[in-house]
Amino acid sequence: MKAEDIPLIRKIIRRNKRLEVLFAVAGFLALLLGVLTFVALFAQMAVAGWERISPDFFTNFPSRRAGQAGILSAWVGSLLVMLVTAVSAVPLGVAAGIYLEEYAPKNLFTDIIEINVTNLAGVPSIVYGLLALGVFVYTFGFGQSILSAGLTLGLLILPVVIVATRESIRSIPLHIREAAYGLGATRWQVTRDHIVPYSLPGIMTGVIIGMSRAIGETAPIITIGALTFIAFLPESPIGPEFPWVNFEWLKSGFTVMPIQMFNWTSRPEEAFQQNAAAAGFILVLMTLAMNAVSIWIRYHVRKDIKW
Amino acid sequence: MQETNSGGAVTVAPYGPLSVSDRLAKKALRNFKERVIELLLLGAACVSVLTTVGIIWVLVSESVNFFGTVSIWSFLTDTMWTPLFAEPRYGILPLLAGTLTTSVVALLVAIPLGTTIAIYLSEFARPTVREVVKPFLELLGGIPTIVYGYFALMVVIPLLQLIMPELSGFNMLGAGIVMGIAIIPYVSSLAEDAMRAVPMSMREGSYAMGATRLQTAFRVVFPAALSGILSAYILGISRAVGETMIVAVAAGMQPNFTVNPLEPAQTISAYIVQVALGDLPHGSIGYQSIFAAGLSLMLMTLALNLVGHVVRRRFREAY
Amino acid sequence: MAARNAGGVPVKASVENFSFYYGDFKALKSISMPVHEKRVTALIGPSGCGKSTLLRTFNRMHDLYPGNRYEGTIRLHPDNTNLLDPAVDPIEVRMRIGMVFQKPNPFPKSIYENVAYGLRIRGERNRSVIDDSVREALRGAALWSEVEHRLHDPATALSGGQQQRLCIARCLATQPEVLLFDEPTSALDPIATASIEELIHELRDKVTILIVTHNMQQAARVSDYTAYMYLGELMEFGETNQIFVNPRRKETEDYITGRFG
Amino acid sequence: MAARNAGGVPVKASVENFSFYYGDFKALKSISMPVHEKRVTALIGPSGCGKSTLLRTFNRMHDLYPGNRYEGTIRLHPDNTNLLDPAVDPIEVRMRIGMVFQKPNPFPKSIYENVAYGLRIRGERNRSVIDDSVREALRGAALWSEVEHRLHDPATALSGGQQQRLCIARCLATQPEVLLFDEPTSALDPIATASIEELIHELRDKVTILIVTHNMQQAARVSDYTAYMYLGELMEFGETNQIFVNPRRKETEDYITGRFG
Amino acid sequence: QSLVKIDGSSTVFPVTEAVAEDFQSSKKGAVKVTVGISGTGGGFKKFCRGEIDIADASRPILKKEMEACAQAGIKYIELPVAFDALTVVANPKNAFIKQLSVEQLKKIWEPGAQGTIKSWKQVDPSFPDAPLKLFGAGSDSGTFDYFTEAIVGKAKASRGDYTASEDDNVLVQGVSRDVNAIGYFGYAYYAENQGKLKAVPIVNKEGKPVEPGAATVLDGSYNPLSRPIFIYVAEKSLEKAEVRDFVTYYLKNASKLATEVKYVPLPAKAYEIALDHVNKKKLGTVFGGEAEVGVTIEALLAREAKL
Ligand SMILES: Nc1ncnc2c1ncn2[C@@H]1O[C@H](COP(=O)(O)OP(=O)(O)OP(=O)(O)O)[C@@H](O)[C@H]1O
Ligand SMILES: Nc1ncnc2c1ncn2[C@@H]1O[C@H](COP(=O)(O)OP(=O)(O)OP(=O)(O)O)[C@@H](O)[C@H]1O
Ligand SMILES: [Mg+2]
Ligand SMILES: [Mg+2]
Ligand SMILES: O=P([O-])([O-])[O-]
Repeated sequence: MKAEDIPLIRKIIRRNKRLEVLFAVAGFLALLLGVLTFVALFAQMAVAGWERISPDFFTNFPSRRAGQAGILSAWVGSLLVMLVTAVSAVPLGVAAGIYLEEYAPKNLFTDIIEINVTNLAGVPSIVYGLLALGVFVYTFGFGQSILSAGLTLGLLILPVVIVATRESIRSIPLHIREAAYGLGATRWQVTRDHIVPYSLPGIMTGVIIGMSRAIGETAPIITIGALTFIAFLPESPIGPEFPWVNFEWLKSGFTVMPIQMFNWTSRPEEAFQQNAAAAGFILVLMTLAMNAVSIWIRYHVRKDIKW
Repeated sequence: MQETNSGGAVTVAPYGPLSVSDRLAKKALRNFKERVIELLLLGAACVSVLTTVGIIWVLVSESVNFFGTVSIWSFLTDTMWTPLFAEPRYGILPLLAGTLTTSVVALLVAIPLGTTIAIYLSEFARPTVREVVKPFLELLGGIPTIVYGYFALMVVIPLLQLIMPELSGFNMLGAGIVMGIAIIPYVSSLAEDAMRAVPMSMREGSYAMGATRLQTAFRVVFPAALSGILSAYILGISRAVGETMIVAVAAGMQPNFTVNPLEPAQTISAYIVQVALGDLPHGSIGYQSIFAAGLSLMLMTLALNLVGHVVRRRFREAY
Repeated sequence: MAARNAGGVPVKASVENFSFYYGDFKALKSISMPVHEKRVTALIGPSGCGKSTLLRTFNRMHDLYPGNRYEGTIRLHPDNTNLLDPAVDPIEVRMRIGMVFQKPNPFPKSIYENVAYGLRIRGERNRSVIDDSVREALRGAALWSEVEHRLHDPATALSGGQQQRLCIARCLATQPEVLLFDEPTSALDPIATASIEELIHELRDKVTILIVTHNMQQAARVSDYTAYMYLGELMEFGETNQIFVNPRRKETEDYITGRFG
Repeated sequence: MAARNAGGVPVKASVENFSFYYGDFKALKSISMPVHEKRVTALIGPSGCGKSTLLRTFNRMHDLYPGNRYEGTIRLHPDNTNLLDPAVDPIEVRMRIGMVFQKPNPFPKSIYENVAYGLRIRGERNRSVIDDSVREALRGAALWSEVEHRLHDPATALSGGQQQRLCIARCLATQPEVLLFDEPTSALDPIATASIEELIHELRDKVTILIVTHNMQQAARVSDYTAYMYLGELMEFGETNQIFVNPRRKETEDYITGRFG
Repeated sequence: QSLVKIDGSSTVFPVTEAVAEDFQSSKKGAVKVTVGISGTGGGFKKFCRGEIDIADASRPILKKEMEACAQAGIKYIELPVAFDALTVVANPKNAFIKQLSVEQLKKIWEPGAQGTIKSWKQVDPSFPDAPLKLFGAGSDSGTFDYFTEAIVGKAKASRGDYTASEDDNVLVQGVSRDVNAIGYFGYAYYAENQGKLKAVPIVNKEGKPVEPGAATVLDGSYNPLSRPIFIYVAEKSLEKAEVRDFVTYYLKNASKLATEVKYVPLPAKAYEIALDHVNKKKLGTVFGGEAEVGVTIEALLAREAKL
């Protein structure tokens, strides 16, 4: 373009910019739609369930009387199931991620593992439910227990943890590895002293995102048959005598937040819909809190690691 | 190398090489430990393979019994799905049609909106806006889907009925739209990651030519990130195909052989959860039918992911 | 019409009292210098002295990142537009001034589409006009004979040197008034380097060129004028011959003779 | 005990008929040269000629990536170990030969932990031994006075030049027999560069040094011997004075005088 | 800690749940009760494997299930606990559905109707030519079995093109939004949603249109859609004090609690007989393993007394 063409240039720019503004508006509206949907859902549950939210709601067992019904067994159940999920998925997923990023040679076998992990991430959760029904509930005989549910959700989020681990490891620059190897460190020393600590914030973010997905899962839990009236708490995991742990609770029947909520929505009485909304509100608050923690980690822990 | 086997002898033998036998012993021990750790990690990686094997084993072994009673041909061609009735018919087509129709509706919502959001966040929004909005959007993916199901039934379908008074109270359109909204975060978040991974130098090349943001986004960043964006779409499709609670609540639970989104229908996943909620005894043909349905679902997502794998390889960009 | 400096060569752009800030960090300090029309001006100086920063100012690249701030003016002649005027659209500036980067950055498209890109974003639809411009540009970048038969292959399949010439062709297709080069050969092998240097030589008749280089010999070979910068300041500006043979300042001499950098 | 070359300086390592392949690409072609003990040997040559490849062979960095292949030998004296022997554990090689990279790459840990790391992976637990070594190493890298009071601050808070000296200290703490430097100052400013060069000068008495640089003047300033490489071949090896003043080959002269590269 | 495990019918669930809740609070948490919902068939399956103490059932035990129990050596006591009235509902704004006969219902729901009976006019020429919209119980529930048996004449014989849901609230929503819809489900859901639905009087054997309700169930005029519901108690489990206590508590309070959850209680006499059966351990069923429709309270009482 020559200087004489400036008016022409300006015309072209004006035209290009019109489109740009149109798109920016469209993008903003799309974003707004997403955010507003969330706000609407959240607000609707908050408004519908507000009256029911009181300390009693957290300390009462479910009841046929909507006004007295609470979510004690549900939130305790969710907590314990999440514990099993975390304990099973995190070490496995992190170890698998480390293997794939740091150890795996490039061959058919590791290719298969890779494809397999991407594939698992896309397997519908209901299919995990069927797996659990066939394997955990019947073949292993764990029954409809906290253990079955926790392991099921553990497998469900395993790909999430693996992918998060791998991505986080991949973001560690090559030159950090080379520095450590250059000093004579072995593979495991490099992994233990550098790879794991530096990727930890990323891994934790991934784990929490996985867990916040798991905590809201309904379909696979229904599939293992956990739609049960539970008005008691499992054994305490802390035992009365040495070694002060107790694994009875793993075998216990249970209910979890989304199941409790589902149960209430299918009740005939209108009043239970309020309970369902209140439970939904608390469930979303729980995932909000988990996400907030992961965001916090992303900004405050990660910030300290610079290359 | 200063080391001897006496630990702190840093200054004792400066620059002196280690004796051969010392070195060999150390090396053997070190190699053994390294090997054990590697095997442990490999074992962990194999769990994911075992999961797949487990899924396939469970689905196939129950389906084998099922296909002992029902011919694969009629399973694939019959247009009626009434496995629990007195005169059972086992045609997967109605469920397949329902699954595909709801998925298509959902994707028509999720892919354009998700992509638009991704481009907007990655190329237009200020970093602060992006950092605030993105986690917010991800929360949309964290809402239990049962909540969405009732949202579709109580809010979205009545709204649709205002526009189309003839619309039935349960339909694939409403369920699909809400499902699409629920999937947006999966699409937008992954697609945005892919676009942000495009090196700044690529954008600078475009801006330096006098391109606007929009031109840069669509003509340079989008094609450069195509492989990652396709992954995002494929994950979105898998989610749509497998989504359960929304369609179970809002799509009508009627195994109709139709692709008209205004009609009620049932999806494969919805059938499974319906049966799981019900009274089916372990071991009956009805029980086996949910595994046959599950197998179909699994095969669909498997095929999708394989296609995705190939497509990704094909479009992978070396920047 | 155009401003003229003492030597009688018209001035294409003049930097006047220009300072630049990355946030609070003042990366360039009150720089003033002319850029002569259809001549090659080299910017040299040790790493971090602000060469790239100055170069990127010419097509307002800094506008892409938040927190950057300009002070002073850069006037483009003959129309006397102040490139840094907030009222001047950076896109307009970039349409007039092309840039070639240190690392070749072809778009992940075909060779043809890479060169056609500038025309397309200017709204050109006429196929034969685009064809002609692409051919001319590739010829101008001395790449035509090598890619003539594979115009629709992906650009990323080219070698580094070819990619860099493609990036030059991409700029040439839009006929910019000024071309900016930021260490265009530092990622290339000697042979590719030689071909780019030759190309710059040829382009000099058609367009004003500003080039950043860390290779003193390269500056000596390709440029007519040289600016030596140090810690954000312009230490010395003059004809290349004079700077290399008879630098006015001790620092310039130290740098040119390799005593540091 | 150690092999000696004609000039009488003992040889620390000898490269014999060494070729290297990245997959199918032969990056180094039959290189033979000595590395003199407690002397600085510079590797120079245009970009891509294989300087880094050769340097990284000395501590078997290439073993980290699949598909790389060695041919020939590199013998380390006095024990005559062939570094490239598959039976020799690369970890052992790396424990004897330290490396400093182009870009300073401290671990995102404290200054103290960075320097102590080499000892820790060698199994050293004794706190006071580590303390002493860290202090000695930091002194050796001319960094002690600057960081003495903030040993537990993150290493990434240091300036580029300090980071590079920290990386040197990290190597020194393990008292390596040979130190490899890959363009250690190319990312640094002139002042930091000067301090690193000075440091190399001082270290020469204690350790054998191999340094890659693209800066001819730097090679001339710091090295005793120089190897000029071109397209994977060793074109010329000799005492630095001889190479710079009186190169035997035309190509070497072209490169040194900046006619290309 | 003592545990009572119950599983089975979703129809019986609300009654059992109410009992379980009150029983646990009367025991101050010393006894835990779990009440699962895996359907009558699923419940019997577990019951006959000895996994649970009590099976909830919305129909009498079948031949196959009797054999399974016999094989495992499980003996049981059959206890009717309440009556349920299947309710056919229509939209309150619907003007033309005043009553429906079994024949009309059969015409609507029989398998042959699929795809052919699409308009109300085809059901009865006096009805307008309005589209037929159908909602009903999920095809694997006891409710579905009973309705098809009673209306079509064969259990599980039904058309397939209707909205089937286990979540009855979904059905309530469906019918309440569509003027031309009818649906069927347990009485409790109608009772709680009387504002949104109207119950359709069913023309009984005597030719009289009868609305569902406690009175019409008790006097036997609401037929053939009323049915008894049961619990089955394993003989062995009765040896455990907590199970015996629970069953006793159940029978003593069933009348009150059934009413509360909108079921029709049996006459006091029936509970006395049942209690007597428990104390005397009278084993077996009075139904002989056949599905039956339209058993009245008198008939039931007569049979029970004979055992
Ligand atoms: N985005 C940025 N934010 C803050 N400071 C920056 C940024 N980019 C560059 N700087 C600083 O501005 C100064 C000038 O940088 P510039 O890249 O212009 O140097 P240069 O002369 O081109 O060096 P080189 O030869 O290494 O390319 C340097 O001190 C650099 O650290
Ligand atoms: N990982 C690799 N795979 C394949 N080829 C490689 C790899 N690394 C380097 N090469 C090639 O090997 C040759 C030598 O590379 P090397 O990095 O050793 O050059 P160099 O002399 O250090 O250059 P520079 O001055 O740019 O660092 C080059 O042609 C390069 O393209
Ligand atoms: Mg620069
Ligand atoms: Mg190099
Ligand atoms: O749960 P059901 O009562 O329908 O068997």
